[in-house]
Amino acid sequence: MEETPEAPEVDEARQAVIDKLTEELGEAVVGSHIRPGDDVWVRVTAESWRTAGLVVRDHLSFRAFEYLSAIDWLPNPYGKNEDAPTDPRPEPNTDIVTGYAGGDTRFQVIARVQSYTSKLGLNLKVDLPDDDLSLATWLPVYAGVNWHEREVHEMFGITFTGHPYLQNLYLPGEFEGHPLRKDFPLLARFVKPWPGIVDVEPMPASDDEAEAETEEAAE
Amino acid sequence: MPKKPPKPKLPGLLKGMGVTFNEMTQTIWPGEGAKRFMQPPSPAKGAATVQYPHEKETPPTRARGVIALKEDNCTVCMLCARSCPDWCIYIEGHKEKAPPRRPGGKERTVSALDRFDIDYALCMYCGICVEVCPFEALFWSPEFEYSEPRIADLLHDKERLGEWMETVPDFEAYEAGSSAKVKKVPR
Amino acid sequence: MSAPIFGIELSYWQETVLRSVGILAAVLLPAGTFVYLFLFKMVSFMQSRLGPMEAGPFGSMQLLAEVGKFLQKEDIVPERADRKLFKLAPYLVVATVLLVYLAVPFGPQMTFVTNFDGGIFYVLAVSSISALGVLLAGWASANKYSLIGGLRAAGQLIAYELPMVLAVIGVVIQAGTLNMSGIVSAQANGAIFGFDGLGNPYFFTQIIGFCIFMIAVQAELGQTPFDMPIAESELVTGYITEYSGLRFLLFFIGEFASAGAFAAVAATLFLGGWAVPAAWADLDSAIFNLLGPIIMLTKMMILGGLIFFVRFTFPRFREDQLQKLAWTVLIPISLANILATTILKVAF
Amino acid sequence: MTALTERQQLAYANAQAADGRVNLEFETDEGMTLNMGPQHPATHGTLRIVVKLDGEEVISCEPVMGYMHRGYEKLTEVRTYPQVTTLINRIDWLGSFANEVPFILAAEKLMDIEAPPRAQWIRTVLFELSRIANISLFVGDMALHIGAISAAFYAFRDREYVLNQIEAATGGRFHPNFDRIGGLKDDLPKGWIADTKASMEKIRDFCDEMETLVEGNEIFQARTRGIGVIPADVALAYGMTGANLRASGVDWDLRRDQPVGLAWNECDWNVVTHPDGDSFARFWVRLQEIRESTKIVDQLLDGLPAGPIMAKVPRIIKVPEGEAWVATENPLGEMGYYVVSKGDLGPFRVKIRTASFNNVAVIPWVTRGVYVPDVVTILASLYFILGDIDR
Repeated sequence: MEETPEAPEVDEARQAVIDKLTEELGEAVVGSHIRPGDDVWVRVTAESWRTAGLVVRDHLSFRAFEYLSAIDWLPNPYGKNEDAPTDPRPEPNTDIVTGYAGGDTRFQVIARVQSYTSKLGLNLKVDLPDDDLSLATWLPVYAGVNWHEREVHEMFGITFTGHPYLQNLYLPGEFEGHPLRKDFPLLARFVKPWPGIVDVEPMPASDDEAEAETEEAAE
Repeated sequence: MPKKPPKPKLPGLLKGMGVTFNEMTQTIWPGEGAKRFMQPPSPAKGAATVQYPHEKETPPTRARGVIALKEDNCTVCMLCARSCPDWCIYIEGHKEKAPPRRPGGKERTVSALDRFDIDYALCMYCGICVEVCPFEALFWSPEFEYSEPRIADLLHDKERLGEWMETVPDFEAYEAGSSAKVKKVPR
Repeated sequence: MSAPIFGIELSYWQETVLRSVGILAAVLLPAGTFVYLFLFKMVSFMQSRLGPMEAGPFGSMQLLAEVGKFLQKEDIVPERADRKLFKLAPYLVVATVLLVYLAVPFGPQMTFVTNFDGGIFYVLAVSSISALGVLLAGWASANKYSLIGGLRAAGQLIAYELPMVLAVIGVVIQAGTLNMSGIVSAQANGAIFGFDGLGNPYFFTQIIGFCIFMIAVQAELGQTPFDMPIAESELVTGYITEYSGLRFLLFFIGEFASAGAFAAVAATLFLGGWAVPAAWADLDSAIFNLLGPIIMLTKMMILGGLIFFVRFTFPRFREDQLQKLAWTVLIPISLANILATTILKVAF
Repeated sequence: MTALTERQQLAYANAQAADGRVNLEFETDEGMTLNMGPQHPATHGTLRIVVKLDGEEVISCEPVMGYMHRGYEKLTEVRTYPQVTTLINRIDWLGSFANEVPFILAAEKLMDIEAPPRAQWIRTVLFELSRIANISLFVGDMALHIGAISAAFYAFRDREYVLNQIEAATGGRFHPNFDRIGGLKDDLPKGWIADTKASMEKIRDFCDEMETLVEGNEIFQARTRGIGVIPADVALAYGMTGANLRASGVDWDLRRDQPVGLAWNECDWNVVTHPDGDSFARFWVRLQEIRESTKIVDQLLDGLPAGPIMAKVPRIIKVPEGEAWVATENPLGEMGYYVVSKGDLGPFRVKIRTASFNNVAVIPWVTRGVYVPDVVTILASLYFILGDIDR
């Protein structure tokens, strides 16, 4: 959802970053958001991901690399496994609602870079359509991105074209599935019933009296 | 700009030996100045370590050693079991009649505890349950010597948690300038 | 040497039994006191803790407890290890220590073997066999860390043989004899520029030789700052990684017994061995057969204290720095020391 | 066939898979592959470095992680905000209060809540105390890796005083769990300030002692000067932060350059840098940083404002929708949390940016052609913690 900064005061330093980016990348910049005096988000298209990195590093002095990760916007279909096993499973909603700087696909790669001269941070986002989850690697741009991309590859299944050694970073070799996807079940919570389910059994008195009791106890 | 480390006059190696030698004499004859050498050597006082089974170090009053349960404050609201991240509190209760508060008043139905177990093998001592309990039934006590040979015995039941109640220290007074008021432990 | 000691006539085999028991006591007792005093107590006080306090009064029985623990530990020989060499290595190391003690005099008649002339030459020759044992252990335990530890040990022990030998030559020139007892009596009767109240312990005149010898001893023992072969933080425990149970105990004894042996040799060469300066007492009286070992033990304690003091204070050298120190610094200085000693020897 | 239960076979197969995946013996004809394996004294925890050696020189090395992966980012999806706070102070368990602060600040930024000044000052004091506890262990640990055994004992001994202070205030030595959205769980007990000042005195003596025992030692300098030099631009490209970056000459400290809502700008202290970028510089910068931290703690404790400890915050916290990034200068480097919330009890997605993950990524670059003992020196000087890397 496009949230225009309602505060009249426009954060000119961050606005300048966005203008420079749109001027360099043309219409590849598809969305942006500023929280005044705090942070700035810019969303670019997937094809321009590598050029955006080079522009950001060389022209906008964001020389320090912070991190590269991904967000899966699908709401958690299993809930918190904190529902009593007896009552019916809540029907999971599957509408994708993305965060700042818009975007409509389920998977979004986010990277953050920092400039030590202008003391600004910049979040770069890119949408990845579900059918082809691939993105150009940032290895020539920032050398530190190597492990981040390997982690995103094994956790979300996003392949980075051009990455020389896209092996699993944390998970053993034959691990199937991508754990950080929202539809990957957290098995620890399936195995054990939730101790928080209230099972205070009602009074053993006669039925009508019991109904009266329970209403009275309920309010 | 960074200052270069000062060139050690005496070669660093000897000054290093001086440090360890000084530590050794400090342990054997603790204290200040030359007169400490007059006293008899007492390494037990000089050493920083505590000989555990013989001497014991008292943990600070706020130390989170074990959770104590005051049973009659508990109204089986299950808030602690629900907010425990490790799912290690197991509660079962039932409803029963309780005498009316005022004479001639109506009988009240109160939920009473059947089972209140905390599995200390799973517990990570985060303290959310003590904090979230609205009826002041759970308290921290700095006791720590309850290790068991069998891991199953770490499941403390209601009586065991009740026993910890008397080891719960009173809350400390606060530092000057704090506007929080000191809570009281219901004995 | 079947001269009657204390007037008892002993047959030959009784004497050898007595001598071998004496050697074991002379090796194990100082090693035990070294371990207790320095490894358990001194280092603990240096690190503001008390060290072992449970076994025996003030932890004195701790060493027995350790020996008992090691003996009942399972004795594992790695599957792909070279079994015979793996089993042989610890005995080699301990044997060298026993052999070194043969030649060290502890009193006028208290030498374990005939008072033969090539005393110090024999000691230096025998002490280099332990390098072989260490290399054997490193190679035979089929473990990459042990292999690296063993090779480092080989390089280090041989590199530091040379400065040790050269330092000893300085002493031999000044004493004029290779015979250890001769060196002791030379130090006891000598005089520094006419003042013979203190005799002439070569500690004063051969101060450079003494320093080089102690550095070389530190390296021979594989103690920090030269403990590359057993570098805990890199090679887990170097060549003794795969050893456990009795064999590890033998290495442990070997390490501390050789510390005792080298301390004894250094005491004999530089601090006047078992004798006090001649001016103080008549050295040939039989009482010194009893006093000698006690004086020798105190001097060994002083030098042992120095060795372990250095061990618990300094970080460790890197492999090439260690070799560079030996070849480019210690050996030239010891050669210069020999030159100076000869010139002074001829002049006076 | 023993009656292995089906679950045991599964576990055995999985263990084989874990080892099979990583048993990458480099098919090399000349070099030897050495596993400075998951269980090794030089790696702070379970980091495995597969080193290809030619004699004692390292040809190339590949750090392998994952032996301690607890899946924090997946766990935060099913937990409420107070439960996540208890979770994340187990990432960098040495400086653990410092882990909670950025997450709580991010949640406060989303809720537009400002903690009362007294809470901010006490947060900064506890932040610096956990930094001192963390880095003083580093000083002893680096000396231990280079061989000086006694220095490590002094570090552990003097660190105890600081941990006792943290436990007296928060209740937990390593996992305080003391930070809440909107303030702190409780106020300081009586007499705490005086004891903390005394422990700061002890820490300063510890720093002087370490300066003479370790830093002045010629052998230590010979082992660390010029070893593992990381120039500034490589450090920036790999995203290294904290003392490793300042040791390469980059004058960047989040406490001064990106004030977050804590009380660092209330007191004067200076950022320490060193131009060389070698292992000695990293040691030297961290030793000076301990002194700076003690200065900060003393000044803050002198001027501690009176007032409430907790802002007006509803009992059940629902953070409004939005995304926020807050990073603070943790003992190991810059630690940041990117919190995405959809307005319900727990966060929707939390990206945990830890300092050691980037600091360790530089190891393959920096250990080319060094000796095996230098690999240990460089590892010790980079000072990472496995909880940070594996999350």
